[in-house]
Amino acid sequence: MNVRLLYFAVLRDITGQSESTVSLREGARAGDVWHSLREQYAQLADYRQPPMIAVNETYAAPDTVLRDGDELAFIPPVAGG
Amino acid sequence: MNVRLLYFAVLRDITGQSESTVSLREGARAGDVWHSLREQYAQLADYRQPPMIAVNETYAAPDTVLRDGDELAFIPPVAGG
Amino acid sequence: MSYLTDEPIDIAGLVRRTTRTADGACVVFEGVVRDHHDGKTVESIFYDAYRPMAEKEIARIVSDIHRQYSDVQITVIHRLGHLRVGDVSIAIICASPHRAESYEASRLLIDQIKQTVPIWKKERGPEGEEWVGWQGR
Amino acid sequence: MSYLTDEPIDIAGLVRRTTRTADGACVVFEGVVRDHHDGKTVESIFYDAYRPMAEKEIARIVSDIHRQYSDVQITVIHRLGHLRVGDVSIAIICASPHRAESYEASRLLIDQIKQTVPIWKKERGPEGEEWVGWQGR
Repeated sequence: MNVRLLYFAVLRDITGQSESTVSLREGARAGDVWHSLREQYAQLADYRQPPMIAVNETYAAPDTVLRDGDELAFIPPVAGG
Repeated sequence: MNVRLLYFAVLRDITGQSESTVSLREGARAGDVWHSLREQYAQLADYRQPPMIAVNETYAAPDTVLRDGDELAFIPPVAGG
Repeated sequence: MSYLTDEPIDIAGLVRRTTRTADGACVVFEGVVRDHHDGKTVESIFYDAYRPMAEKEIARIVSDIHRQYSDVQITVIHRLGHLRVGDVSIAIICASPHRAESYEASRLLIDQIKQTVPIWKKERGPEGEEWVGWQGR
Repeated sequence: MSYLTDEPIDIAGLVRRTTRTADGACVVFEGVVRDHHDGKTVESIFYDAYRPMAEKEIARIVSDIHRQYSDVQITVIHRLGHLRVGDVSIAIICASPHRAESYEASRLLIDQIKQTVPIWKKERGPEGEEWVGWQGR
């Protein structure tokens, strides 16, 4: 199955992209995607815990099971206001 | 001795004047002036206690002894803001 | 600078002049003439003041609050005369590096100004006019 | 209506549209870009957002606070893009018949918006640029 992954703020700078499509095995969880990102980008190695996670524009827990077509985003520490 | 008495808001409406000069015996207190105003104006009869009192632009107690040349004002309930 | 004015209040200009480059927060309180009070319809208000004493009293309050909240830059202006529904009667502008102090200072300023500054209002409506606070005593 | 904008915020216009004739108090919070943060000089800020989610999240917060303070009329707008020192990044306008509710609602709104809305800022100064909150983790 495929999930659309969005990158914002520092994560966009680190990965050099604003979005990508990731292929996952059935049953994959949001937290799993963070761990594969960490393996790919040395600058994320220190961040064992994912930032906040949003699935389909709503905050979600790292163990949320993803479905085909989901929109996933990791939310670095917010700083609005 | 003479004291300058200022009238504001409802007191200006009741007395029909914005200021007057009152002649007082030495040792007269601010509260005494209120009591003679009450005797003069029927609409003040219900107000045994004076409103707040200001002597020379500063809040003062009813038993404040007045001096020649003082500026006295009775301050009806304030409603600024 | 006077704390009283007979003209409409230019809030945007006051905010611009109050906020310094070190300030990250600005809290503005606007008192507005509303269309009712104690169940009665209000059409307009006449604000009267013991002007020199009101100036001193607002200055004293501003100075007290500024002593408690030294990071907060404060501007206060009260309008006098005839105001209609929707007109701003008082503007209090507080600016500070962080927001908590400005919120607290703003709230204390309006509470204290309403309590002690010799300003009065006469409300006018279809049923006549009345000095607020007097009849209810 | 959108809670996000890429243009300067017209606060006076928003205040006018938020305040109803029954309102006697209007509390405006303005977040302003300040010239320093954590001891570093700031020259400008770039605000980024996960726009559709930020819209939903602000709408949820406004709706929560409105449920708690039903007398308070609320307007919130957050600016995105490049802002300089002194520019307003967020304006929160609360209007109500009495002032206490507007002060409380205003404070809760900014506190909650800062906690959960997916908006980020990159500060730029003489020493370079940095996403706020990331390096400090």
